[in-house]
Amino acid sequence: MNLGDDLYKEIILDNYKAKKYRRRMDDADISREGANPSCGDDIELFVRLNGDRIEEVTYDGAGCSICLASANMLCTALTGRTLGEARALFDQVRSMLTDADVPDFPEYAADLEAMQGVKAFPVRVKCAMLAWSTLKQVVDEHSLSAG
Amino acid sequence: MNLGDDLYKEIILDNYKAKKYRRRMDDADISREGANPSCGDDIELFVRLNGDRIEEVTYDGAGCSICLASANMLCTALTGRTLGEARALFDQVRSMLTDADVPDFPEYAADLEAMQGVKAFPVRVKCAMLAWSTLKQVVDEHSLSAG
Amino acid sequence: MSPARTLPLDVSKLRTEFPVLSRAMRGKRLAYLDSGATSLKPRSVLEAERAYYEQLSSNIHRGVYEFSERATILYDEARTKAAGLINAAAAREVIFTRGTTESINLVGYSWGRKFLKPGDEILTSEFEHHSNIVVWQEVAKATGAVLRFFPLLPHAEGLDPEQLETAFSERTRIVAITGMSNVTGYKPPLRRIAELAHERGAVVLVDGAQMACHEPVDVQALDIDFLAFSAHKMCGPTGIGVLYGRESLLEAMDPFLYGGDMIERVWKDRSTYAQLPEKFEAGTPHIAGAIGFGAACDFVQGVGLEAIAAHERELLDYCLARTRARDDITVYGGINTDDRGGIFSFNFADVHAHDVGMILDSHGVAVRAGFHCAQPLMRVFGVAGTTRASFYMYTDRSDIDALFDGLDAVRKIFL
Amino acid sequence: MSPARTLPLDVSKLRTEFPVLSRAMRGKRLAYLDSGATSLKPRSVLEAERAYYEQLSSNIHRGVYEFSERATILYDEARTKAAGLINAAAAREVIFTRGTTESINLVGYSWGRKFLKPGDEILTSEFEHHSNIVVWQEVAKATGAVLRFFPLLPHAEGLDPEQLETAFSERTRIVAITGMSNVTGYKPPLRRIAELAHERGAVVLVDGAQMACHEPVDVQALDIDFLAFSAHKMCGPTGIGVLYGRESLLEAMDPFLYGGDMIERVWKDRSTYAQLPEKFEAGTPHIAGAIGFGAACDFVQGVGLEAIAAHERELLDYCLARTRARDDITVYGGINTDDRGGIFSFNFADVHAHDVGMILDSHGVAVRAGFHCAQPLMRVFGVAGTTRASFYMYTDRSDIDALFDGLDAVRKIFL
Ligand SMILES: Cc1ncc(COP(=O)(O)O)c(C=O)c1O
Ligand SMILES: Cc1ncc(COP(=O)(O)O)c(C=O)c1O
Repeated sequence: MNLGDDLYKEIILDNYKAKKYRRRMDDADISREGANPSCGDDIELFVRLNGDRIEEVTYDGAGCSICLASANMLCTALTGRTLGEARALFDQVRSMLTDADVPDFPEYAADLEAMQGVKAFPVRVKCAMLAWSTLKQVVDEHSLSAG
Repeated sequence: MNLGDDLYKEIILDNYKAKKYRRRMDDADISREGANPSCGDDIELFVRLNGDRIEEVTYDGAGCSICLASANMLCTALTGRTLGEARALFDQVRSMLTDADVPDFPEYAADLEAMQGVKAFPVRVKCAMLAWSTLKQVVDEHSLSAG
Repeated sequence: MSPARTLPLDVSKLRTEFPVLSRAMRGKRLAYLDSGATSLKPRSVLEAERAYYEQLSSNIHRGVYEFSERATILYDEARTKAAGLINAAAAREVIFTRGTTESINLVGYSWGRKFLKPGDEILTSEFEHHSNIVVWQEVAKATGAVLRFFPLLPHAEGLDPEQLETAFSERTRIVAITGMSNVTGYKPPLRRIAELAHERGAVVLVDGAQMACHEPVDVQALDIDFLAFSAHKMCGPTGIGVLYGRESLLEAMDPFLYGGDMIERVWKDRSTYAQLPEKFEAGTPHIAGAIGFGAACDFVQGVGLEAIAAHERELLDYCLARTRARDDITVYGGINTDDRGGIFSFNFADVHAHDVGMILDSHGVAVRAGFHCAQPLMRVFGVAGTTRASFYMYTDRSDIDALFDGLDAVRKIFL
Repeated sequence: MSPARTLPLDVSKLRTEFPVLSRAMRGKRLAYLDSGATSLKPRSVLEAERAYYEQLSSNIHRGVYEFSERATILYDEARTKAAGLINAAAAREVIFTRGTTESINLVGYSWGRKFLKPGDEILTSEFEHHSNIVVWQEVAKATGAVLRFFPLLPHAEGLDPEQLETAFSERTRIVAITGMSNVTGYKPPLRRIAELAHERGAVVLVDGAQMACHEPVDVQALDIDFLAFSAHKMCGPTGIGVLYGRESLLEAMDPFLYGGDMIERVWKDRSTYAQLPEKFEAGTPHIAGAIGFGAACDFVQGVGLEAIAAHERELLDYCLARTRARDDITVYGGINTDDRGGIFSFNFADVHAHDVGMILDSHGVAVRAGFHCAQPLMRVFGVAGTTRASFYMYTDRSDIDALFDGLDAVRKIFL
């Protein structure tokens, strides 16, 4: 095992292979595409809301394992959470992937720590961030239109 | 004295300072401009013919000492010569400035040997050639229209 | 595929000329399989650039002092070498640019926008690198010309030879075609395309980015009108490349970039322009790059272009042979390597190319993963991307073996 | 002019950083007085380029392996350094080009041809280098816009400050002006010009070829919209330069060169384009050049731009002082050096500049002789050319002394 192989930890591979949240949602309140044109990752996020709360969130699309695993972790963590919690988690993920420190994730999002190895591979940070950046846009837009 | 200073031999400087042939000619049969736009040399050659013979040839314009000395040598050598002789002399000057050997100039053109040092300075070869290339065009054109 | 035959190149000796090859990547022997993106540089090219900077460091043109004169001579010699490399009829048909992309854009601006009329056709292919397709989309938009595509064989193994001729119409004015696909190494029949084009009065631009210095190229024998290529893909420095153009066409075109060195006379309100090649070389050129490029021409010709082509084909055959026994690798491009250069594109099961590339990286194997600036071809293949291994004179079998060992690691992790 | 004051630069130490300065020319100590054409290169810049070629040698963008990633990081860092050098608000406002000439052409094609309408005015000056005048002649031809010129002071000592404002009209859309004349070193009042332009909704493009890295430049403080400059004139490699552009303007412009890396998505018939700065950087860039340029930014900032400017002014004052006693030298440019950089242009009696240059050459003195890509300014002076000595941080008084000794030789031969 070495640096690269090491990145592909069980947790990442499990999340990549899990298809639980990988599906389109017909009754989504908001859906949004996100893409990294330079590497071909291309996903769509579907969100159903109940007031301020994310009732359900799913994704579909194509991407590398890092990208899809990250999307799956997002759905796992945020189902049932508030938009405020989503925003806070976005900040934590971003700081993990760009700053020095690994944040103290809430328990429901503990799996995300497995992503910290991505930081060592700058070109892959975009892959890990894609679902999260897309979610951030959804949240920002919703707050704007709602508020 | 060194290589560069050395180029500025008496003969070149004398020809440069000589104004004998440096004037426009009102009754020229042919006149033609020649220029090295990249270095600013800009001359005009005036030729009066009598049949196949150059009755008079003069030049005017601006240029460096090499360019103007060369033009003056041209006029000195070719006054009274035939177009055939002019063409032959052009070939000799060109080969002196671009090939290895110094040609055997006819006696009326012996001064031209002083130009051989120019070969060591590729950017100046164009200066030395300007009057000659212009003359060549005059001769070629005349043969065409006459022939 | 081909029987083991003695390689005509002394690859292990050649490898010592390339400083990078003595380095480890991720703690492993470097298997550099990304020459299609950019080639490694031999010492002689780096020395030539360095000598210019350390011994002359002067600008060219109009310098009246020794160092400037000598730099000018070296720059001019580089042009002559480039002309010799592709057998151009004259050095003034060689224009120095930043690279293939700028070369093609130059033709787009100075020939395309000047000469194309509404309804005229630009004939190209889905094999093209974005440089040779997006330029023409924009020229079409600006002029009203129309983009047409050569029909392909199934699985995009090549242009369909049966439909080569019918792809032309009486409105075809230019064929913009790759000399070698950067995805599959496929080499279109350039000579035949030029024939068909010229019969109809159309001109032919060849994107030679992958072809130049991987095989002998003779623009006069091919009878093509424009050839674009980049020094950095053929042992030369970054930031320099060539547009070869037939003299009569270059003469007829407008200048592209305006400024110093491409003018003859400048007044406040108008200017006249210089002769070829200066007409197309405005501003201080990449002097060191041109000089390094000249050294690269010497280097590849010293190695021998026939030998390089044969060597790369040997490696491709070896790759394909190693692939044949397995069902986890999908290969793109035909298995007949007569019309292919040294590029091996594949997907590994359903693992994303980035994951493949990244695991290979951790094993010291440098490949490219993605759409290779060829999205239209990816759509033909129906994939988001591929993993690409591409070869050059210094590539050896251990590099290929490292690739396949790395793929075993991918299998272990993902399957 | 100015009293002898202690030079803030340790020039003799600095000189050891430049390999060329240890060489002889024509058997004489080299007095390199042609930095206006191109600067000499310090070791650190050559090392940075060499390290890229010898240790990475990989293409950037989308590389999934270590060497490509590291090359990408170095390339991006170079952009950040360039942005820091001129205090750009964001690194994406820095576009890498081949040099000043390409930078100005980019604005001509992508801003000029898109936004200028018949009757719109382009305001420029007779101080411009051909790059900043011929581009605009062609843009005017293509769009129907009109070229206007700032009125000059007598003897072209500068723009006439009294007529600065009246040179503008309500149709002025762009001012294309040099930051420093490459003939006389004259520095127009950029801050004031930008103010006048912006009051009228016009944009300001500054040709910074001679200004960048000869003095501190702050695009935000100057409030200019575009700045073009070349690495090779500021200790950097050949083949690379910058177009700085205000983000909102770059966003509004069309792309210039089309191809790989500047696209977002490509279909057969259309494409979408990438964000800044990639939008304007099609094709493989001059990677080694950008990295060397980054090292040059570090180097000049380490030396100190204020100190460089003061040093050059000191040298110019010294030149002018040595000239004042003589009647055989005609100097171009004002004798007040407040608004002049380190360039000394002159004619020696009626001796042609080429003859002067060539005799200086034989004395080891490298100068430029001719029209300096500024024919319109030569017409103002009424001369075919001048001899130009231009300075940089490594120029010292012995260089100037060698120049004047050389002029004595000219006198001996010609007068
Ligand atoms: C004032 C000025 N503008 C533009 C240029 C052109 O720069 P480059 O030749 O690097 O494109 C130069 C250099 O010759 C210059 O001095
Ligand atoms: C076939 C082909 N065409 C064009 C290009 C563009 O070359 P460059 O990036 O050197 O301009 C490339 C290289 O990426 C290529 O492979």
